[in-house]
Amino acid sequence: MKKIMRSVMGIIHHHKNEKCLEELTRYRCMASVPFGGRYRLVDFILSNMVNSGIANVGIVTSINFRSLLSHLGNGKEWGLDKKHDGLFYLPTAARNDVRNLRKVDLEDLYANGDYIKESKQEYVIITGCNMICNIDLKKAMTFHLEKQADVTVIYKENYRFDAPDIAGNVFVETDENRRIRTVTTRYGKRRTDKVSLGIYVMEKKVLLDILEDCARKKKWDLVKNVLSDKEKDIRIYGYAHDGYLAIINSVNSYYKHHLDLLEPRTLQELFLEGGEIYTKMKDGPSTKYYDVSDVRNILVSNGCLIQGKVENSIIYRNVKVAKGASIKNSIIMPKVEIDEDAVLNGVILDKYVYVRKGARLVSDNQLPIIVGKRGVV
Amino acid sequence: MKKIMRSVMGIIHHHKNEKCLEELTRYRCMASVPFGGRYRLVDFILSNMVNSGIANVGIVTSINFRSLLSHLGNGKEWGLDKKHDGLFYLPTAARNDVRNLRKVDLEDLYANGDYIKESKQEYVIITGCNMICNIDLKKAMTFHLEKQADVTVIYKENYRFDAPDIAGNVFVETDENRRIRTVTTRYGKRRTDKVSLGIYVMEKKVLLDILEDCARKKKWDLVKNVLSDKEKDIRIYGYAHDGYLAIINSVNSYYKHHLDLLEPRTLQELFLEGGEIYTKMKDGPSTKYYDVSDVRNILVSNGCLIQGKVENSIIYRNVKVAKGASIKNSIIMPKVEIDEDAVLNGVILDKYVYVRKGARLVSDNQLPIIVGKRGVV
Amino acid sequence: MQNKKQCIAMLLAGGQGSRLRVLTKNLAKPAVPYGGQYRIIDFSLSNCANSGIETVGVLTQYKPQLLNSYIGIGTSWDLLCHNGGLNILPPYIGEAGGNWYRGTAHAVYQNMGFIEKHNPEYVLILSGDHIYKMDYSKLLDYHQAKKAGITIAVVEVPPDEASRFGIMSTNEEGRIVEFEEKPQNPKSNLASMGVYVFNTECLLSYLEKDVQDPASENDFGKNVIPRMLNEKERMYAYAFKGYWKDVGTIESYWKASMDILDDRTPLNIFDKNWGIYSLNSSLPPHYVAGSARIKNAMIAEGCLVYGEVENSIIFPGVVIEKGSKVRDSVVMSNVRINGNVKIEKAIIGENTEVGDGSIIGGEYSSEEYSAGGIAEDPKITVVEDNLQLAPHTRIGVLIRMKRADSKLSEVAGV
Amino acid sequence: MQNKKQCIAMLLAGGQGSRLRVLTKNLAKPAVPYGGQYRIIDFSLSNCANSGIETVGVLTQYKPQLLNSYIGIGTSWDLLCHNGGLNILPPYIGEAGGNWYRGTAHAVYQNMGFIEKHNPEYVLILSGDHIYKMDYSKLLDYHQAKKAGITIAVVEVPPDEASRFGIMSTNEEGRIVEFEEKPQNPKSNLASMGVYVFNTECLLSYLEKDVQDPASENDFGKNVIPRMLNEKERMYAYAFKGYWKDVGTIESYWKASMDILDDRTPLNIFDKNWGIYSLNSSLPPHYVAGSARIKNAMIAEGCLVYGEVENSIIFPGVVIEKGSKVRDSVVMSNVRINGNVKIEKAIIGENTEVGDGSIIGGEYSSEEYSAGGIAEDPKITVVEDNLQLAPHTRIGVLIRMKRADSKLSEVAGV
Repeated sequence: MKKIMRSVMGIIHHHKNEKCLEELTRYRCMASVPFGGRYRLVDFILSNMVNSGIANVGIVTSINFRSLLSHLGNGKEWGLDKKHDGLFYLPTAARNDVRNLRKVDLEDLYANGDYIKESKQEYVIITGCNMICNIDLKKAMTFHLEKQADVTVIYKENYRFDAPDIAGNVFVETDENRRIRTVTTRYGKRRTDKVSLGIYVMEKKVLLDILEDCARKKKWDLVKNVLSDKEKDIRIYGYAHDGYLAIINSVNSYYKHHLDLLEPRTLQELFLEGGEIYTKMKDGPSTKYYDVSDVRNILVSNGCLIQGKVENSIIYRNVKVAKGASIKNSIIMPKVEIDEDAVLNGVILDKYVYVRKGARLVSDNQLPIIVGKRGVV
Repeated sequence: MKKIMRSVMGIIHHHKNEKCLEELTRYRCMASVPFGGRYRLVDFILSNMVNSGIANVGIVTSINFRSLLSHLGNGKEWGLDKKHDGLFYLPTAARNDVRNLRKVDLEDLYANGDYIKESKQEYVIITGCNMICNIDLKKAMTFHLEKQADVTVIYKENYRFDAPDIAGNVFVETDENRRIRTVTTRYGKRRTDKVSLGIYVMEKKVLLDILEDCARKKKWDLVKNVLSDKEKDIRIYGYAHDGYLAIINSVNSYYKHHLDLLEPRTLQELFLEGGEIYTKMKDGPSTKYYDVSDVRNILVSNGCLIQGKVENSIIYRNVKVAKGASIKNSIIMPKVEIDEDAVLNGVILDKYVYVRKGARLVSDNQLPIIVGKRGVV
Repeated sequence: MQNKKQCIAMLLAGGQGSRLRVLTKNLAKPAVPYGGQYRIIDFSLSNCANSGIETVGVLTQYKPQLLNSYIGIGTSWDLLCHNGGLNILPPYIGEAGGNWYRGTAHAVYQNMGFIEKHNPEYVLILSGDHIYKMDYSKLLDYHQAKKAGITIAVVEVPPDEASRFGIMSTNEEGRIVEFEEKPQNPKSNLASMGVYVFNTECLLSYLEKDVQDPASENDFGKNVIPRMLNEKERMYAYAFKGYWKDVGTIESYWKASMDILDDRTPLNIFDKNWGIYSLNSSLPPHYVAGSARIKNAMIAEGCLVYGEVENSIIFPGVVIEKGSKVRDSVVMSNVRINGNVKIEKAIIGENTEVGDGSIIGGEYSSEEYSAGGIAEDPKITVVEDNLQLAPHTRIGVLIRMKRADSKLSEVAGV
Repeated sequence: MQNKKQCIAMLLAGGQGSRLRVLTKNLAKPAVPYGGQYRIIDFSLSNCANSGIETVGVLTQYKPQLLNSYIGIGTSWDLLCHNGGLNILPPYIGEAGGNWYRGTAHAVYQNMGFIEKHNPEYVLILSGDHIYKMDYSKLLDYHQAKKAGITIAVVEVPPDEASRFGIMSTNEEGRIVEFEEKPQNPKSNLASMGVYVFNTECLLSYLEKDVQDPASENDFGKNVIPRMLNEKERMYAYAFKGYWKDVGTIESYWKASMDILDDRTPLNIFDKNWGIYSLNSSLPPHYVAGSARIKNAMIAEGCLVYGEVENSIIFPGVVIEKGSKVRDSVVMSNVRINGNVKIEKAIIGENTEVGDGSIIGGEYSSEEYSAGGIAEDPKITVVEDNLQLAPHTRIGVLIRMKRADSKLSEVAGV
């Protein structure tokens, strides 16, 4: 069964609203935003692809792609550093600073038509980079073949949004046979609670036809101009993802789902039960806890030196927490240094932030305070 | 002595007039234009850097960078796939389709200031990608240190241009002490015959100062706004490159210097005497000549099947020349197929071109005929 | 989480190949250069990669240095992957002391830990000595369909050569009913290729039995397979159609090299669907001067050809000066042939320099070979690697014919 | 074009390390896990990479399988480069037959071909058994400055331990005037670290002499160095200041592990300027639950900690359930410690599962160690890898104290 996935290529498109993570996407693209203590957002979908047996992945890059390139490299950690197939970077078609909010920008794919045509695979799975899940795409592919669908959309039922995070998502309605009759960006209007994961399975031929059609009409949104178009007679089916899902499309959802990981059940499901989530390897010792440390309910990566009090937080690599410092409900990215007696609650500190002795940073509402890369508090 | 080069980082900037190679740069950037039967233009300067001991190279990318990325990958063939330092891709600052003709676009470097600052090297060598030479940059670096220069420019004396290829080059005038007093884009005006290779050596601190200054003034051309500015008190020295040099800035120069390689002396100097020129490894058998073949004065890469007559030409990988076909004074890129009795003289065939049985393509002047990728003749 | 793999390969690469004489003086037979661009082992490794076999153990013993550095971790053959890839397995010392590999079966037995670690359903036993392109996945499908304990890949050989091989007799459904190692009077012409697929537990149990038998030479062909036949194991023969060559002697090595130049030979190394991978160089394209003349030859990158080349395989980085002629020969990497040299029916080892006006080899008539059977005495002149031959050196058949001492056709130092 | 390299390293990694008992049952001593994230050999390899030595030959012999797959081609240590990198050098069979490595000097002698191929000016001889961070380039500078034939790196050891080492006496300019291997009455406390830099021709000539001496055990310390001293070779001692540990016994292994937790120990593995590289996993961060309590411990990625950990090194992927307490112990990768377990002064091997309510080890008083000298009888309980310990298993000092049989503190199977 793994062999069928050798006939599938993956395409990961970049996020079209990079501003939604505010300060966090100022110096990096969405795909390379840190997540889960040592990963980047893109690691999840890319690992899912590789674990399902996909051996050829194209990734559409836009602005700020240096950190993404340096993270993924030639795909070695994902087993994609191969002579044939492997990992390919696809330049975007649009000028860098345009903010268009197409759901899946087919213009980017059209601009990379050569790569898609030259790849020897018959099928293509197109995804975004902001879905955190551990999914076996082989099952979705099998479903797609069984249903003889033109396009299969992967969705999640009963996903719980915080109200402001609903906007911008795509919802589907399925009949009893899992055929999708409605694709919409409006939640509640048609009473659908099935949110699309933004993962689309189709035959390459179908994609190429769609691209040609779009090129003629100069309309490039897969969801709005193709899938929602009733005139087009496309057989769309919905494959249900039952496992854990987090959609990252705002600082709120980023913060909330980050802290989800402190639930052991979620941690197990995402990292330990399904396929392995790969990421760039980094050297360094394990984390050292001192006598004076006091920690509970935390997720901690390697290389940290912890002397203070840490609770309900995610700590990335090489973080230093000095004596007497207190951290709660926070996300602390790599190489942050927190000096003695500092107090943090509800904050996201980006890489290299320095928190001075005795500094105090406490969020007084649900939304976290973000301190940008190299900031000093 | 190699150790000193560990304190030097290399930056290769993309060519600012990508159109100058016409059809050849339609689907690829200048840096990845094929040269010399199995190389790409960028291979030469990148190999020079690596052979000189540079271990950290940033390469500025712009449009059409997919072929460049797939060629260079993670820099493995150049020994740059290292944990520390290595090969980095730097996004351009400009929108993709702007054609600005800055000599060295400092805005791109300013946009990647983080990378430059974070790199641990003290010195920087900035180059373009269109110079074919085999040069020991360590010697230039030693010269730079001895002269206590702010900036060292590498130049070539008595380089012979075809008239139309002079435009766009930078010339320098040196005093008896090798100090440069004049940097100009005008050839002959000041009777200088010293052309710049577009290779600049300086301390990183000097570069960062220049970048800050440029950012204030929003003037971004290293040659025009910095080096030619007499008001700035910059100590510029010239280091002479004595070996072979080819500057590729037009179809004429591309064609002419390509055929230069059929001169054994040039071949020796460029490939066999100095440092090795690295390139992406490709599998495949060696080239097979049949009984009926008739070949002379040619440079042929691996994987070809040659039955016809080939003279004064450069043949890339996996080219098929059928019986009775005749090729003269031509450059035939990978995977071209030339059917029986075809006649070619003075042509450049890009990848995957197919020449039909009996077809005839003969240039009637000095300029070659270019057939673009996948063309059929 | 260790995934159970369907099939792993154990590649026997420890053979000395002593009949290849000076060609294997400094390296194991699988490391001998072949075909202008390859080493012999490239064929088996590429077959693995192309057949989708991702875990390969390479069992080395004799002069493994070059193989070790050549093979690295398998990236050249796309054999580097998450849970597998290419693994070099040399003899080693355990708690009970060290054991050299006594025979092919013993070599695999000593590495049972490797097999158990990967825990495959099937184990493919391969030899690194053979030149062929084979899709092992088809062999595996056949093995599964026949529910066999072992399936042996076989080729038809000319009847008069059959006595040099392990010969199989099968019933109408392909089940092996008889097996003879190098029989004097062969009953069939189905020769074992030395390619076996075993059910893992079947392999392990027979290796245990074999190692406990003090009389055994611990060889698959001589001991393990006859024992399996005795014990009525389900053994099937899989008929391979295609080019297959065991380059055991200088003559067969030379002949297999010339085969590459012959389009009628069913070994198409230009086939893109079954690429033969190798460790590549970054040499520039080869240069053919105006004075050169090339007919029916393979020329690799980095060569500079000013002389004449006919019916020959020229490896990377060879220089052939003006006035020199190379015919019916194999010239290995970085050989320098100075001016006015004549080379015929010879194999020149790596890095050797041939002085001006030398004459190497000659006096070969092809009928001997086409008339069936490979002559045992050498007709091919072999010049060792890393030599400096003085100008006007004469080596080869002319001398040999006078002295009737075949060893004189090999030069160990001049 | 083979560049002449200034210095290559030959790293001796063939040692069985039998005094480490079950820790080296399935692997060579250099492959023993250490420090929560490393194997012992990582220190020497990282020292090479950080010192700018780009060509390293790793001489393996005892149970090399794990080292072979662990080391690969050296990318983890940044030791993959154009003309060099990391090379595994196992014993092999040559034309004259096979030779196991008889001693350290013989192992290097057998690989003279490797040295000659790289043709360096200096050869650095290292051992893969030691834990230390050392800049070999400084040793090399010293060697060059002294124009020595050999320079031996030495550390000061406590006088009462000196009889366990090779002890050097030097004159005022550092030249070695006397050398004794494990002397009963040491004349100095400068102990050889087993780190030597040789001029290449000096090394080769003494190896030749050594191998021709039938009485020699072919060991650097016992034979080669005394011979050099006899023959009045220019031999210098280079004094290394810093942490250095030969983890030869269970006790010293355990002690060296505890040293990592002690900030006063001058082995700072957090030093970014001298990183210790290793083969890394892609496990998620470790999780410390609300019920956990952690004091003075190293915890690696992939661990799930619900219980208490004090003064311990916890390797990747370990699960410690609620109610369990781990003190003064080393817990290797993927160990599962079920609920209400008590572990004290123990080393738990990889993949072992410890059943509910078990009690492992205990009864340790630190004075024995700090009072100088490492006791020969084991005070540390070692549990083998890959075991399934039933609930309420009791292993360790309590049993041992009754039976006075030290071996009982190691469990080979329950």
